Amino acid sequence: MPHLTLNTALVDEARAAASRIARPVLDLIAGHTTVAIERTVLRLIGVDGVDSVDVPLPNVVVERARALLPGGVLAPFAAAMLQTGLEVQPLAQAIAAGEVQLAPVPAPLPAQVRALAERLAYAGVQRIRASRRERDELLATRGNPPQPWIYVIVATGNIYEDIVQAKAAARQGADIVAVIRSTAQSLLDYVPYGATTEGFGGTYATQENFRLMRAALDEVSAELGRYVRLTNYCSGLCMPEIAAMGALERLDMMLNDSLYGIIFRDINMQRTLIDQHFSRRINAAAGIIINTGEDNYLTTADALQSGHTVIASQFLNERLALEAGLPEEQIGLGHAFEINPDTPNHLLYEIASAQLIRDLFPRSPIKYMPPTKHMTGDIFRGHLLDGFFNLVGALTGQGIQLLGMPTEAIHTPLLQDRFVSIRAARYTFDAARDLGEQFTWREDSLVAQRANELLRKAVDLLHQFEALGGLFNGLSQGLFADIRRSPDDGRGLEGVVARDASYCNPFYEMLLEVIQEHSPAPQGAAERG
Amino acid sequence: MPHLTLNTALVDEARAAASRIARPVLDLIAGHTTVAIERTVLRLIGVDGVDSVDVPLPNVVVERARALLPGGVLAPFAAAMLQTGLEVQPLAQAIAAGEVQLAPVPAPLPAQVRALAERLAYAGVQRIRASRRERDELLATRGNPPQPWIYVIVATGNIYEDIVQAKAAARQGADIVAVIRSTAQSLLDYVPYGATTEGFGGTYATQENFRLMRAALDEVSAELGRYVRLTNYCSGLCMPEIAAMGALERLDMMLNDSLYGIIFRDINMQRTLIDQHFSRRINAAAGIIINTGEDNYLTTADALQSGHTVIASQFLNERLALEAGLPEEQIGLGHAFEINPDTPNHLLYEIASAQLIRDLFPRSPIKYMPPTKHMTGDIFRGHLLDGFFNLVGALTGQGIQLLGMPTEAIHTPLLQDRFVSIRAARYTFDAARDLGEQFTWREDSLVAQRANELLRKAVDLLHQFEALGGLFNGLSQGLFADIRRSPDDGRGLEGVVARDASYCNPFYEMLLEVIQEHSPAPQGAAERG
Amino acid sequence: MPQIRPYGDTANDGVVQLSFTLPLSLDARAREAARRYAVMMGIPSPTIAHAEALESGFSFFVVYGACSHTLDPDSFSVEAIEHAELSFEEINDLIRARLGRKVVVIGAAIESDAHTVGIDAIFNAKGFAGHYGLERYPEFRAVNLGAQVSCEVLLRRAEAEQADAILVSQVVTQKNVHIHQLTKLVELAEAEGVRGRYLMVVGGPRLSHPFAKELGYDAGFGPGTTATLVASYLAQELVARHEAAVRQQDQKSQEERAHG
Amino acid sequence: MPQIRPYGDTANDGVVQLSFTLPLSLDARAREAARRYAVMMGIPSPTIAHAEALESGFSFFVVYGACSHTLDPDSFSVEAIEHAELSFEEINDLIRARLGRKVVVIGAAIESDAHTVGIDAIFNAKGFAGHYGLERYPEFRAVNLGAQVSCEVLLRRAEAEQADAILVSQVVTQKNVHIHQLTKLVELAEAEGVRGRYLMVVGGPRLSHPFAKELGYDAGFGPGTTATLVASYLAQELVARHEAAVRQQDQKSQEERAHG
Ligand code: B12
Ligand code: B12
Ligand SMILES: Cc1ncc(COP(=O)(O)O)c(C=O)c1O
Ligand SMILES: Cc1ncc(COP(=O)(O)O)c(C=O)c1O
Repeated sequence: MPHLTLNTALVDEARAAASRIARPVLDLIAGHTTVAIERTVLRLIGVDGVDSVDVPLPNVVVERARALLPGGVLAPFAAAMLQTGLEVQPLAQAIAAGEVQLAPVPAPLPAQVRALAERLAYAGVQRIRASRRERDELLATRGNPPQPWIYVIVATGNIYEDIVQAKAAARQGADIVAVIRSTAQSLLDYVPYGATTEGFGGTYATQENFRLMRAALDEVSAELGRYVRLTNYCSGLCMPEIAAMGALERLDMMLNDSLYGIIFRDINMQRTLIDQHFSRRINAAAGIIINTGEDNYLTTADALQSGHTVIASQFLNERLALEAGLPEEQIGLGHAFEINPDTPNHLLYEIASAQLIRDLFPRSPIKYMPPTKHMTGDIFRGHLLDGFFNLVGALTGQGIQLLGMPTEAIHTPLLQDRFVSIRAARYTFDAARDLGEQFTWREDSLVAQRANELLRKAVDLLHQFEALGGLFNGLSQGLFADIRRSPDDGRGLEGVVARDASYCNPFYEMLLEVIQEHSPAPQGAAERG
Repeated sequence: MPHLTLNTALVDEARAAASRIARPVLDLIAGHTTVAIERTVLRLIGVDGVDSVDVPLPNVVVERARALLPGGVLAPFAAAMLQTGLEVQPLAQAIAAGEVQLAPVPAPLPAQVRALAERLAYAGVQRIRASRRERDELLATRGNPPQPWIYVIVATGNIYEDIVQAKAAARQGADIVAVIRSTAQSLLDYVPYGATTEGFGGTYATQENFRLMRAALDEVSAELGRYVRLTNYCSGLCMPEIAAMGALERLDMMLNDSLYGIIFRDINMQRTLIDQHFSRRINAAAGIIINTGEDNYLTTADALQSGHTVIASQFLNERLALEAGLPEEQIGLGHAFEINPDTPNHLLYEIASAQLIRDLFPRSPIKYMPPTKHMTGDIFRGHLLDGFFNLVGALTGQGIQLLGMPTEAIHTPLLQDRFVSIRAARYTFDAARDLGEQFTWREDSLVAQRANELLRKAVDLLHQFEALGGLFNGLSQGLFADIRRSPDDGRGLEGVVARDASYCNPFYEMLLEVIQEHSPAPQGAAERG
Repeated sequence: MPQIRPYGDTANDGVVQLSFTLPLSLDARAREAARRYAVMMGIPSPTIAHAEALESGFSFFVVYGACSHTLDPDSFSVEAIEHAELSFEEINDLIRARLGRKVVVIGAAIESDAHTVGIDAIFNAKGFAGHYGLERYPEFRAVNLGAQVSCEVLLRRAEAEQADAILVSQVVTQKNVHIHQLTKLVELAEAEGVRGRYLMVVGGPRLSHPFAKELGYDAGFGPGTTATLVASYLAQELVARHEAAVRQQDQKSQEERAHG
Repeated sequence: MPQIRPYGDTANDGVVQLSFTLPLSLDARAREAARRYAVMMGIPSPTIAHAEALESGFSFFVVYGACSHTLDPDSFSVEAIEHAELSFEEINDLIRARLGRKVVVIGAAIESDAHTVGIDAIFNAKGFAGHYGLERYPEFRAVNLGAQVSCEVLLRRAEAEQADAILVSQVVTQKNVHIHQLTKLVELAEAEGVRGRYLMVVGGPRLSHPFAKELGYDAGFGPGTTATLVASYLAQELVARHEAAVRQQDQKSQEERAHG
């Protein structure tokens, strides 16, 4: 890899600033829970299904227990199990049917209740351990393809048609298939139930859809002798719930970034940052690689002027992810090839930021996204632009290459669009395989200067956040993507609940144990409960 | 430019070997003339047009004067002018009509005959000076585009349709337009006369077609504020004649390579090498950049195994060109991007040979040709391959980039094919403009090792030519493109004539004077007459 | 004008390029099916330039050939916006001189559409591709409501702002959602009896003037539209309608005077 | 089999991609002309995904859309070579066992065609893309005459070599030169009364088996052909014809004995 000689003092200062900015956010997280976290706890102990009007039972139970949430839903639920003798799902159904009400539990928690709560939680974590072990075995037996991984999207709206296309894409050479979510599912405060065949611009993320697609890709992985990974989105108001579903159904990769939800979906920043911490703890334990959404900053702001905002955001995402327990190898920080192609020396600027990000986060699988906003209906021009995007990806050792389609500006990909793009990416990665080992950047080169300038500006931006009083105030001033969001605005604040002293949720700690079995000293995950 | 550290001893040895191999060829050249050279002398003093059965008058006069050719046709023609009082063209017509026979001239040449011969020759050379001056003025007033020059082909077979497409190509951004010749015109021992509208896979090279196209491109150059260059082919049995026509009509670039004629058109090597020397002397004086045809070696032989044959051939072509009076700036040595794209690290191998050739011939405008034999009917794959070809051209500072077409394997280019390709090349050159200045190759890189290996093998091949006893014997053993040709085979040997002591052709020397006005010390053009 | 055909590399040679995928495994039958399909599209002797198995059950074809269909470009009328494009200065001068008040314009990406880069390109002071947006015009008061604005909210704000023109963006076209949503807005305006009060203009990557007219709008703008072009249209159309109304008014008052 | 349409991203959605250039300057009229041209080709509501001025007087369009034509892939018979592809060893064993002598094959790029890489791919011992050429088969005697061989010379050498099969390559197709030259060879063979003596096989990038049959050849091979496939066909076809001739011979001699 032709590494850049970076100003290490600046790199350290970027991480230090990110830590300082994260501090108050982590305090907020430690002191609160949310309706989504509590629904996730119920799902992890086995609550599933919907009531007579199709409302998911976790939602019904949590709504009924709103008053008890400061102490967490698990303890009252365990107490009710002991008291009624019902198992998990029957109890949930009884609560939904109004036959049983959850009651407050005395503090300190009776030993029997705590023991059952911990037994239920442990069973949930064991399901996550089993799913992770299953993936590790399949990776060993099927074969783990080398990076860069070829990542394609399917978005027909019908999970069964998605499966046809996903299998075709895998056979054509895709290493990762992402099922694009029906648009704006971020804004739903519940997760739809069952297999779905109607979606808008994508397919609903549901546990059944996860199961069907994972099974289909396992079949084709066996056929190809190569483990094909499955990606979905746990962004939005159901972040931890979808993370849990992914963990149980052995998803491999999840879009998982509160900053995206805050900026592009106007989701309340307190709600989503609290949710994110628990969702990332689940992803970490499940061995799921998260992807962050910095590419979106460049769809509205100009990539040449705002390239540094991506890097500042990546440092913040890294810090919060480490604090949640994610090892660097599972933090797929995102960026994109979105500078206006008419910029003189366009490729040098793209190379500079791609190489900088590669060098700043050496152990993370960087997710590199294709040109979108500068793509036109000219599919020949588009295919060449995607070709240079793949070349820069190969040259700078990006980990995950989300393939551009020549028809990006026209429609969601046809079968032949995907075939042409996958075949072109495989050619490019093979043709430029060791290109990065052939040379060293010159100190005085535009590439090195641009990279250091981006780093400097990123650190300045992090200092601006600090000067304005932290992450929340910075977001209120529109420091990211020129879009302003304030701490008490946006969807989902009503779902945030302050913990009281009796708050009981053993998952935080038990998930940490799974993480520690796989990576000895997770950098920052100080026990915050 | 990311120059390679080359083994300079090997580079010097390559040039020394090329000189040693050229020596006997130059001796052969100095001792002979050909029917084509003598026809060229007549054209340069003003003989043109065709007889009643459409045979060009230069052919008729030279055939009638076959017996006199050892002394050259000029002296007897001048003597006949003095004796008949006829001007040049009327005398030629009289000879054609059988009214006048050219007679032997006494030796030593009567002063009056020599004076007229020199006056006629001087007038011819003045026409070449005027055409060159006209180009220099237009370059100054219209503007000379920077390299790499974008070179496209037109090949409709009809000069008037060619003009429509050439103008469109220039407006779309082409810097050089080449009118592809009707196929196998190399094999004609006469130059067709007048404007032509029927051709096979291309348009006949005629002086009138040159004039029409040059005028059309002058119009569009004025419109665009950029001098657009015109290229044609003076390969084959009429090499010097077409060079003279190009000089007179202000063509800017000429395919001009005997080795192509010998290998791919089975033209007799003695005939074409003698012709080539005079044609290159004319091109040199006219300021015309020649292009050599090494790209053709890679259409049959495998480019990975036979890359070094291109380089050996370039050293030979350079030597012969310098000896003919061409300055390095007018020696457009050719090569191509023809390695099988399925070769792992394909781009690294292509970069290695392109950078090596750039560094070996720093002052020559290297002509880089696109992928052809590995192109398929998949126009998307083809367009991407051409994109990487243009990127390597920009990275390694090639001078002339002959644009590939996505439809290379299907048909001669459509208007939209050319538009898509020109626009893509302009984007790539701008996007990678200073890419070559950003880094230095590592000594231990595959690129540097491959380049030095190619150089070593090229020198070995030149030594093989010497070991076999020179250029002719080497060609007989098929050292180039695995095709065997022997010295007395092939078309056109019967047109070779040994000079006698009285040989008179003042053009050799007078053209040298024009050359010296423009580049003080042309390296090798020791006066050989 | 004579009948024309596509231009390959000579006038009227009719050459077109085509690519498609057939749900057939690649074999002689699939190649013949591809050839016949191109013939049905009007290419009597197509060249199957490329055929490749996509994977089990699908094959991808690239086809070239001379299409026999011909077309007289003058045989149909084209709905085009008549107003010429004026400069930034000319637009403001025209409004000052012949309208005498600011033009009020309100815009949004309506209903489910969250794509704002398009409408912003028309509205933002910063503008797009070197053309200032409507907010930058001194003689315009431009109100940009942004993304996912319901038809109801848009009409309410148009009334509140006493807008002269409503500018609407639609980018997503899946399942013809743009047609449903654009139709919904026009029908709502008609139902509330306010259609005539506004110039209603629509734009987006899949929009054109003829298509906008079909949907009941006054004008439509497609890809590559500049804010200057939109401002030119709005200024000249509003001035024309204003002067027509004034003429009508004068005529009416003359008739009233005439019939005392 | 049911009627099929091209597969875009769902079964039978009919989506195709099209690009062409119209001899019209880019304006609303040219866009409408492009739209109507696509409609004439069978795409009722085409999407003009891209329109760009090529330069004065020409505009380039990229179009996507659902094509309404449908096709039943079983509604037509396809001339296909019946013989299966055998391995290098199987081919030689078959000839040894059931022909008992070497197969003599002569090949060339005929008349004006100088492209030899194709015919060499079939003949050269080195072969092409991992498949040995006919020269490498012990049970074949393969004579490759190379480029620009006249029909007359080819037939003369075929007779001199007592060839079983004549293999011809044609690559250049401009002005249908390949059709004229391939027809000339077959007609010459018929005129000299030797057509029946040889298997006549043709190949090249624009060739196919149905097309070769139309031209009067026994078999045709298109792009991507391997020497193994050609050797398999030649061996099995010659063995079949040989054994048919032998059967006919026995039958005849039986009849003669019967009528003795
Ligand atoms: C940026 C972008 C996004 C951003 C939008 C951010 C934002 N604030 O705008 C985000 C990430 C949010 C996004 C989301 C989605 N997107 Co999106 N997105 C794009 C992208 C990359 C660029 C669009 C763009 O900005 N173009 C640049 C502008 C300047 O061009 P324009 O819109 O055509 O506008 C010009 C003209 O049309 C005209 N104009 C436009 N509007 C108006 C209005 C008036 C009044 C006038 C006069 C003129 C005018 O003038 C403008 C300047 O010339 C395109 C792909 C592409 N390259 O086009 C996909 C694309 C539009 N998106 C698409 C899809 C499917 C989606 C999602 C459904 C994906 C999903 N499953 O979640 C969601 C839907 C969100 C929603 N609810 O609408 C598809 C649409 C396919 C189709 N034909 O329906 C596209 C084509 C990508 C693809 N190939 O899949 N997207
Ligand atoms: C190499 C080449 C040349 C070389 C040929 C050298 C040589 N000794 O062969 C040279 C430089 C001499 C050349 C010259 C010309 N060429 Co050329 N050439 C090509 C090129 C780049 C590759 C062709 C090739 O080798 N393909 C690889 C082989 C393996 O594929 P193939 O020929 O299809 O053969 C396979 C099958 O078809 C089959 N097959 C082929 N023959 C046979 C025979 C039998 C019996 C069987 C069973 C099977 C079989 O099996 C083979 C293996 O699978 C093509 C472009 C392209 N990428 O195709 C242009 C191309 C073929 N040439 C073209 C042209 C126009 C010319 C010239 C007229 C250019 C000019 N104006 O001078 C001249 C004509 C020379 C002449 N008189 O024929 C055009 C033809 C356009 C057309 N449709 O008519 C092409 C397509 C390029 C273009 N886009 O313009 N050319
Ligand atoms: C991090 C992240 N989450 C979620 C999404 C999209 O999800 P939704 O459309 O439901 O907001 C995106 C982008 O498409 C993303 O980048
Ligand atoms: C140097 C050179 N001369 C001439 C030609 C072609 O001319 P002809 O087909 O008349 O031999 C070529 C290649 O096309 C060439 O490379």
